[in-house]
Amino acid sequence: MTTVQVQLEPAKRASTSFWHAAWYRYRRNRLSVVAGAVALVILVVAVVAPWVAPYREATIDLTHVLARPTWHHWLGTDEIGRDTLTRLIWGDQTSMSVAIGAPLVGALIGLPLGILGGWFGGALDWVVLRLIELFTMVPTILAALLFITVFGVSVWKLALFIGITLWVGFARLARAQYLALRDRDFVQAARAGGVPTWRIILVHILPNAAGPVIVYFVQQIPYTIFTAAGFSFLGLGIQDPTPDWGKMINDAETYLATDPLLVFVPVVAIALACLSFSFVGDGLRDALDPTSK
Amino acid sequence: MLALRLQGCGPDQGPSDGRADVVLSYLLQRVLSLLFVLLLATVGIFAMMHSVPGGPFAFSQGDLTKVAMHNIMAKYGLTEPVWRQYLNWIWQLMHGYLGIPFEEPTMTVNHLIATAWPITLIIGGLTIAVSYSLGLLLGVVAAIRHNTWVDSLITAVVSTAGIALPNYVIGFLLIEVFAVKLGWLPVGGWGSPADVVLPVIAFSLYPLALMERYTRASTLEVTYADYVRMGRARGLSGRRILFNYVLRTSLIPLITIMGPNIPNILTGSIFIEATFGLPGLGSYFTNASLHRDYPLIMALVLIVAALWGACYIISDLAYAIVDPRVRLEGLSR
Amino acid sequence: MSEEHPEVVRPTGRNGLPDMSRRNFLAAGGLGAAGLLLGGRAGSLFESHLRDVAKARVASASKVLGLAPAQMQFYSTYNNSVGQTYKALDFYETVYSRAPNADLFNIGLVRLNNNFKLVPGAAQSWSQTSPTTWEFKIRPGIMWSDGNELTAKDFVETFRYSADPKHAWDFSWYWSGIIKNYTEAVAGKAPLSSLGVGVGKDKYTFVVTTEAPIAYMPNAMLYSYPLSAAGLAKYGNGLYNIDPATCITCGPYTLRTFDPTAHVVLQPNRKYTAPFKPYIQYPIAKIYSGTYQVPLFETGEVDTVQSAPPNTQDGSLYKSDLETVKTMPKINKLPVYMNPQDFRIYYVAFKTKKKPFTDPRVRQAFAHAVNRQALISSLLAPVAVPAYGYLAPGYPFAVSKPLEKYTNYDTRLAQKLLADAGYPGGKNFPTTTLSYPAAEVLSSTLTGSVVQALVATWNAVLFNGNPTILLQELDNTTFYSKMEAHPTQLDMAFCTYGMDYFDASNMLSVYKSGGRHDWDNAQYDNLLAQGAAQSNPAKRQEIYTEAQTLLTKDAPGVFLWHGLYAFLYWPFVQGPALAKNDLGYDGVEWPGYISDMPEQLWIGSNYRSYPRAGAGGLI
Amino acid sequence: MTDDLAGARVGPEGTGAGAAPLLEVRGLRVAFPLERRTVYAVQGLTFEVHAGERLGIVGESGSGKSVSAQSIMRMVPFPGKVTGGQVLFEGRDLLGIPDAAIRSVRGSKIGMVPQNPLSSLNPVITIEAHFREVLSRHLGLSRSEARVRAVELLGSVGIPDPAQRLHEYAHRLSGGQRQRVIIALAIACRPRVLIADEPTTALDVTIQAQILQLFDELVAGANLGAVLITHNLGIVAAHCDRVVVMYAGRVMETAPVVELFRSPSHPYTVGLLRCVPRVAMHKARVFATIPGLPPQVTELRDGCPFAPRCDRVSEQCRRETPALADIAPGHALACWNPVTDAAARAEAASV
Amino acid sequence: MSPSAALGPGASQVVGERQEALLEVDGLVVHYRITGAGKVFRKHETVHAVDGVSFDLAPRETLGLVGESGCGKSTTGRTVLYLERPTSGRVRFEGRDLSELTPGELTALRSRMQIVFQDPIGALNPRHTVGQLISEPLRVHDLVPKARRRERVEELLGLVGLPADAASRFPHEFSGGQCQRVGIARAIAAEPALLVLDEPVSSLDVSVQAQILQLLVDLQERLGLAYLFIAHDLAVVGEMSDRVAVMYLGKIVEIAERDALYARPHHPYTQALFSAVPVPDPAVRTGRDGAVVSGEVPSSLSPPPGCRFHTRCPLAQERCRAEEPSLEPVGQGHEVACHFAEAAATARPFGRLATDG
Repeated sequence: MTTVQVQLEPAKRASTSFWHAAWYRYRRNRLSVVAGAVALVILVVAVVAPWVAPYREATIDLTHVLARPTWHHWLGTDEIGRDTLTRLIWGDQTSMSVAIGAPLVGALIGLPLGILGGWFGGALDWVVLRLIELFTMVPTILAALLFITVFGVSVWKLALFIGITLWVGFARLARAQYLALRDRDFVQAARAGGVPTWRIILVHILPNAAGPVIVYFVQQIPYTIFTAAGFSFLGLGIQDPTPDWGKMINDAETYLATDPLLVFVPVVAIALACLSFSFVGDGLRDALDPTSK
Repeated sequence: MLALRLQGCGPDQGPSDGRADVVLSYLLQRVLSLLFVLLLATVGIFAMMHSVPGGPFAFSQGDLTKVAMHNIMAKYGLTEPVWRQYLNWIWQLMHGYLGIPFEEPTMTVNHLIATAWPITLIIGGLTIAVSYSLGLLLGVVAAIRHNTWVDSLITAVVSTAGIALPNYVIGFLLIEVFAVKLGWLPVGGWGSPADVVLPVIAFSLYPLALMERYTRASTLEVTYADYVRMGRARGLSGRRILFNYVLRTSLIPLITIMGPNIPNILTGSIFIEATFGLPGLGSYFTNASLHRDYPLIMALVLIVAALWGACYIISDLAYAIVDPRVRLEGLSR
Repeated sequence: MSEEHPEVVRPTGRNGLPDMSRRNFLAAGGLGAAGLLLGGRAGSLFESHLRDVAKARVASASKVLGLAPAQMQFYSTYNNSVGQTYKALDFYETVYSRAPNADLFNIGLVRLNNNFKLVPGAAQSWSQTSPTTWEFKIRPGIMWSDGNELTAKDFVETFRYSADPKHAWDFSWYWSGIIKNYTEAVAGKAPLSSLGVGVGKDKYTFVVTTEAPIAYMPNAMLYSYPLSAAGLAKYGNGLYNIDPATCITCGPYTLRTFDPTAHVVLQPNRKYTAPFKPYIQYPIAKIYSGTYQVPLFETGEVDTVQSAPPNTQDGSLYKSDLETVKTMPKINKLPVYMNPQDFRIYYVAFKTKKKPFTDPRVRQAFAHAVNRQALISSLLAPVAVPAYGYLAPGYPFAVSKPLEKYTNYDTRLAQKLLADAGYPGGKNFPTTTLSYPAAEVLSSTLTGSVVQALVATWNAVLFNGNPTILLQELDNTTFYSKMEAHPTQLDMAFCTYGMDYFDASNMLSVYKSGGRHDWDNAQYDNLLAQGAAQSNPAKRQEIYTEAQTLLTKDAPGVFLWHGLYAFLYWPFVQGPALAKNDLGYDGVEWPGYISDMPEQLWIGSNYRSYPRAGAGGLI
Repeated sequence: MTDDLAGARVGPEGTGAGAAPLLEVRGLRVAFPLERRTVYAVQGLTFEVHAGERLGIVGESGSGKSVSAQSIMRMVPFPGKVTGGQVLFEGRDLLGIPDAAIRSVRGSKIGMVPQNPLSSLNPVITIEAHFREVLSRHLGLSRSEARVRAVELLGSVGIPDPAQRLHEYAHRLSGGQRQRVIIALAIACRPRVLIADEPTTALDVTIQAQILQLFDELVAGANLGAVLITHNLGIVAAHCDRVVVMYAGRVMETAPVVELFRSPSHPYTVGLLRCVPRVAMHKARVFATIPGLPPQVTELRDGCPFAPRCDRVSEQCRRETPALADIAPGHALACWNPVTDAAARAEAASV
Repeated sequence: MSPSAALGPGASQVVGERQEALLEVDGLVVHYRITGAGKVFRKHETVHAVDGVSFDLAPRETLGLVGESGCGKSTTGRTVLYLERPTSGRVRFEGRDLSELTPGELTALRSRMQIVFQDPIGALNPRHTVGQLISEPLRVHDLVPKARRRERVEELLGLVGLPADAASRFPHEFSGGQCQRVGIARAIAAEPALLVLDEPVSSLDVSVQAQILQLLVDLQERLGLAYLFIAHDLAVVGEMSDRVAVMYLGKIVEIAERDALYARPHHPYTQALFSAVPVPDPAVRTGRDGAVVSGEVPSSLSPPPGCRFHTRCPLAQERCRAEEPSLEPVGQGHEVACHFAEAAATARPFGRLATDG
């Protein structure tokens, strides 16, 4: 009786890691799977834009302005004769660079701050909280206007500016996660085992906080697409001749009555991207947090 | 009255003395801390604005000679050093005076805001009323009909309309259909009651979608709580369970989620106001920024910040009032 | 549509008049106007001796003209207020931020007619009494609404107020160098009393002393809507006119409502005594901050879409708007009126003090590498004509055709010039940025399209398709502050300029040394000085032709096109003001309300046949 | 209450005067269809409860004891379904009556005390409101009547200063007090049956003793039929009259409590009894264990579910499901190889 | 002993005759400051989690720490490991005062003292495999060369009765009992001398409980561990411990050799605990023939003055309300903090105890 050998149930799958289980749960959600596929296509097209776009991004043909779809221009051309399909594909690259880049910037700033505040608490937390308040207080549009006026705008700068307005959310989330996880038994166990603090923060807590952060990240993508499009709307967005979906809508809005396709194409693209990332976010939330309904 | 309903703390967490004091001390701390942050914010914005190229009269005044420009700058006190201007501003602020907007020097900023903000407030207030109530309703219905086609339909439609399209695009489409094609409603502008319809619809969709999603999630969460099961075990009616058990608790967290969204809505959307040609606060924001209208920008920042702070504090207090479990915890969050 | 409504006034003759002779027309108009005054509700509008005229005559006159009943005599226009703020109602209070219709308030010394000819205004006559002195004889009996008479003193005080450094008038450059001591006064270096304005031998004589002989002084005096001397003395500034209670005018209207974000409504000035009598009783400017000119017009919200803010390229109808109109059955058969308004030039200015633009051959290469015709036909037509020089066709002393050879589309020549300058095939040419001002919120991004097309052409023609010229969009404030800095901070800037007064000296002075751009040319400066002093039109033409040739040849900028403006009017907006003028333009032309337009425009009684939204409680 | 009395009342045969049971569960089956598999939580549960009788259902986690209690009230959580059997309450099958009817049974005829008192009261309404809604729903009491009754009830469950407590919210009460409130709510409408699902698991031992004492008093005082679900054999021994031992959704053994502890016959019962830690005079160094883990039944298969862990297992155990059969009056057993060895029994019963 | 004995150095005299204590805890106090309601400015309130606890523990010995929730037993366990810093008091491990160690030294020392938690699943990082979990102490303390780690992990798994292939699995694939085995494997991986067992079996099923207890007993014998066994259950504590300390509201009220305590508990609270333990024997109907202790544990924010148990003690007298009793010896290594210890031991206010019978 002294050595009790425990029988394990035979493993049903090779490995049922947390991530495998999450993937399984994600796969169950058909909408999220479809959305994931769409999002993937959008991302892949963004990467391979230079090779799949039928024309060069800035090619202008003043002899074919506002053309209807033809064999040469599947989606027609815009007011200065640029191929709409080409702009859609290049615009995908621009829009996705900002849409992914901005939350990335936000996460890079927000996560460390939130983690520091949440883990160490005290004065550090106080400072982080005040910083969060400060950035919540200053209206996003104004901050971005000032940034853009001072530094100009490019794809990466835009991602940076929007990212700076996004860090607050990431910091809040990370802080809450770390506060919640700080007192969990497994963290206590790691401390008891003499695991150094940095290792606890990075190796023990971070993977556990990753779920909500990933979900939040994905949910910020549609928001960023919106915001970037909004800046285009204000004339502060991506600059010509770089194609961008928001800018395409803004440019084409004038032709809503005469050439609705010109508006329709980027609107559908933005809607598709926003919806797919939003559903991917929902799917991930359910998949990463099995307790959520 | 408000304070008296606040509960102190749990059974093993000691005395709950002085409930009014709790509120007072909470308020004092929050307000002080907010003022501190606000001061930082104004200094930052002031400094940044003055570091941006181009002054308030650079563009709009055309080919000004140096002398004429100097005259204008002197007229508005802009020839003084920046720190001095900031102090002047603070001094004016303490007297409740926000200065003269460079863009509308025939008015004071106070007056300008007093005329522009009501428009935004009407649109914003209606938007909040429409989006929050409808979002709530749809969220609850979706939660009750969880895993049915009703749920899927609501979620899909609301997400598509509210989350997949920027509100100004929706605005364009609404105008194209209801104003231009059908001619039922005005294209834009401000004056008649009909003018609010399209902007409110366009503005409402996003908060509506948010509200629907949060309500649904929160309601679903509570639906499976122990005490709801126990309510059923005591034979309570379905309606009573829904209203007294599920909604009463599930809607509480929405206060802290949706409360802080209120200032965003009440200070107006540049996009909505530009799309529908509303002379509200939001449009001043862009114009003031683009034209370096310092007093107006500072006033607008102040409004947003103060409103934001107030909404945060109020939603905290409201949370503490409606949820007896919650304690006011001073400076946390 | 015109078949259904025969009373619609359409130009039929060569000079743009209907069959009825112009004189008859005016006479009828006068009668009609008088009749309206009587027929109007709530008491007569103008205290006129015409009170005795029989009502029958009124009726007949109305019938002839098809005039609407008096209470329908309002006229609403669309104004785009995005990026535009309206601070005051008087020119001498603020120029760039004055409200729409403001110029209807007061009567300036001179006015223009439909053909841009100078006609008397408040001044009956004027003369150059010495090379540096001009005298303007003011028509006696013009009364201010506060009961005072308009005299030379009002003008003197108005000009002094304009030069007051404390007032810091935003248009003070206009008189600098023209009126004696004006520059010094603005700088605070000379007392206002030393200004070269004064009262002559009687109180109706206004005397202006100039720094140098100024031949075009009467033209410049288009901007002389006076403020009331009494008002200025009482209120200390010109802002008394933004409040109906304190408003003092000497023109046909006083203020009814001033809401700078929504509308500006004028109403008849009951004390008005000048002979110029408008038909429209309530000019209403509706201010919208969207871009929905066409839909607003289509739904009858406004009677016309017509807007030309002074400094932006936007606000008028574009090719795209006109295309949109074609899709709207209610309005797609209406005539589109076209005219040049302020004879605007659109061009790209170089930083000529910086390599590689120090070399005129480089600049010329750029000028020859633009296919203006293609640009216009695909992007701008019909609202633009190609520009080869700075002055638009029809503008005084403008030459166009002879300049073509210096700047026409010639890719080989362009490439050769660039090679000669040391950049064969565009090699070694530094990457250069073309900056352009951002469109304001929600406004059309036409500029963006045009500059993209431009840059694409240049890169293709001059640089073998290498992206050597880049684009940069700057917000307006940044753009103008950088462009107008001395030295300019922009290597290439897409700019525009419109006239202030109807004389070549106005537009051409933009390129004076030390002016807007950094191009210095002593010969050019000299020519402009000569032109300003010369009063013989033929000689002036010679001088200005030479100046324009010089400007185009040396190419400190690439002149691209002159803007035209398109307008829509509902057919019940009628009158000779809309007819084609001698230059072939129709619609209400510049300068609109300071011309004789008010007497030539009315609302026809056929307004009932159209969807008219009404005044919406504004009157 | 003595052992004899308890023994006399137990079991269908042993019950005096053949009185109809208050609550009778027959062949109850509950299954949870999950995404990838179905959990057969209860497979043919049969028991009955008489007035004044305390039935203990004992088992380890996953044995289906809680689900059984929930299915009596027709409150099996989603996605669980009752797939067979009957729940007869006063002769009526509760599984077949309309929703409205079951609602008027819940809380009124059958009261329930849950496992976790900390989360089982509505946090945003006062204690008084809890009472008011139950009393007005089932008894139609007015506001003031309900208050009086609530004070009475709180007093009867041993809450000090009950009138004051009425205005409190649940979070202001300690765990023990909350459980008392819940019990008061459960008995508020004078139910005939009280189902207590591990009512003391979340409580400290001293409070546990108090609550169980209260439970006994209430059952005795109101002549209730009581079902006490627990994993603690000590509680069963002290507070039940009859015991049902469940394992993997089945009844392994059922007997009057004295009988069961005196002569446990199922190897599982024996093993369980031997595992129970006891307050003994001397330190133990060797612990009796049952190897392996309690299973979760995800496929319906013939054979004894305890077979994999049983030390008396035979080929038959793996092939055939043993039926529940009486081995003595009131003592039924589902086992092919029951423990008959008196020594082993004795060792199990008292170490 | 003086009333201040709990705080003074004298506390170790209790077990004075035993030498070489592995762990000496001396006057341990842990107070938390929480933010309470306050007038205008926040007022801090103090939770008296542990209020002067002293004991020591010899190598290979098991000390049971028993008490109800909120009595401070878990806090004591964690503070002993310096997972929380004590407000005052001293913890000496292997003769070294933990408060004097640098963070580095403390980290190094952590390999010698480990903890097993109550919630077996929650104590394991859900994102790490069992192999990672068990090898972490090896890595952190660099106990085993990298190449041998895998081998060592398998060895440890074998030691706690888990198959070697468990190393590649994640905690959620295991049952509670199995997880507890993993937790134990991790705890012993660092080759500690002391294991704090914080309610290691209270969330497990009885049949599994016994398995884990057996494992712990076996490991103690094989590895020579000392256990600080924390539990609320006198039965389990009794089966495991050499000595038992009973805690109430942050204080030890009685500490003694296991058999002595079980034979003759002195403190009324200890007796109350005994009387409340359900006995799996219908013949012994605990609490029916004796009184069940009434009332509940008072708030640790404001512990009652005098004897902390006086509010619930049927024997309480005026003195108990005013004067705080200190731990006084009543027998060999048996100390009780009760003014009327001897009387209580005889009076048996809660009647029959679980041990009787």
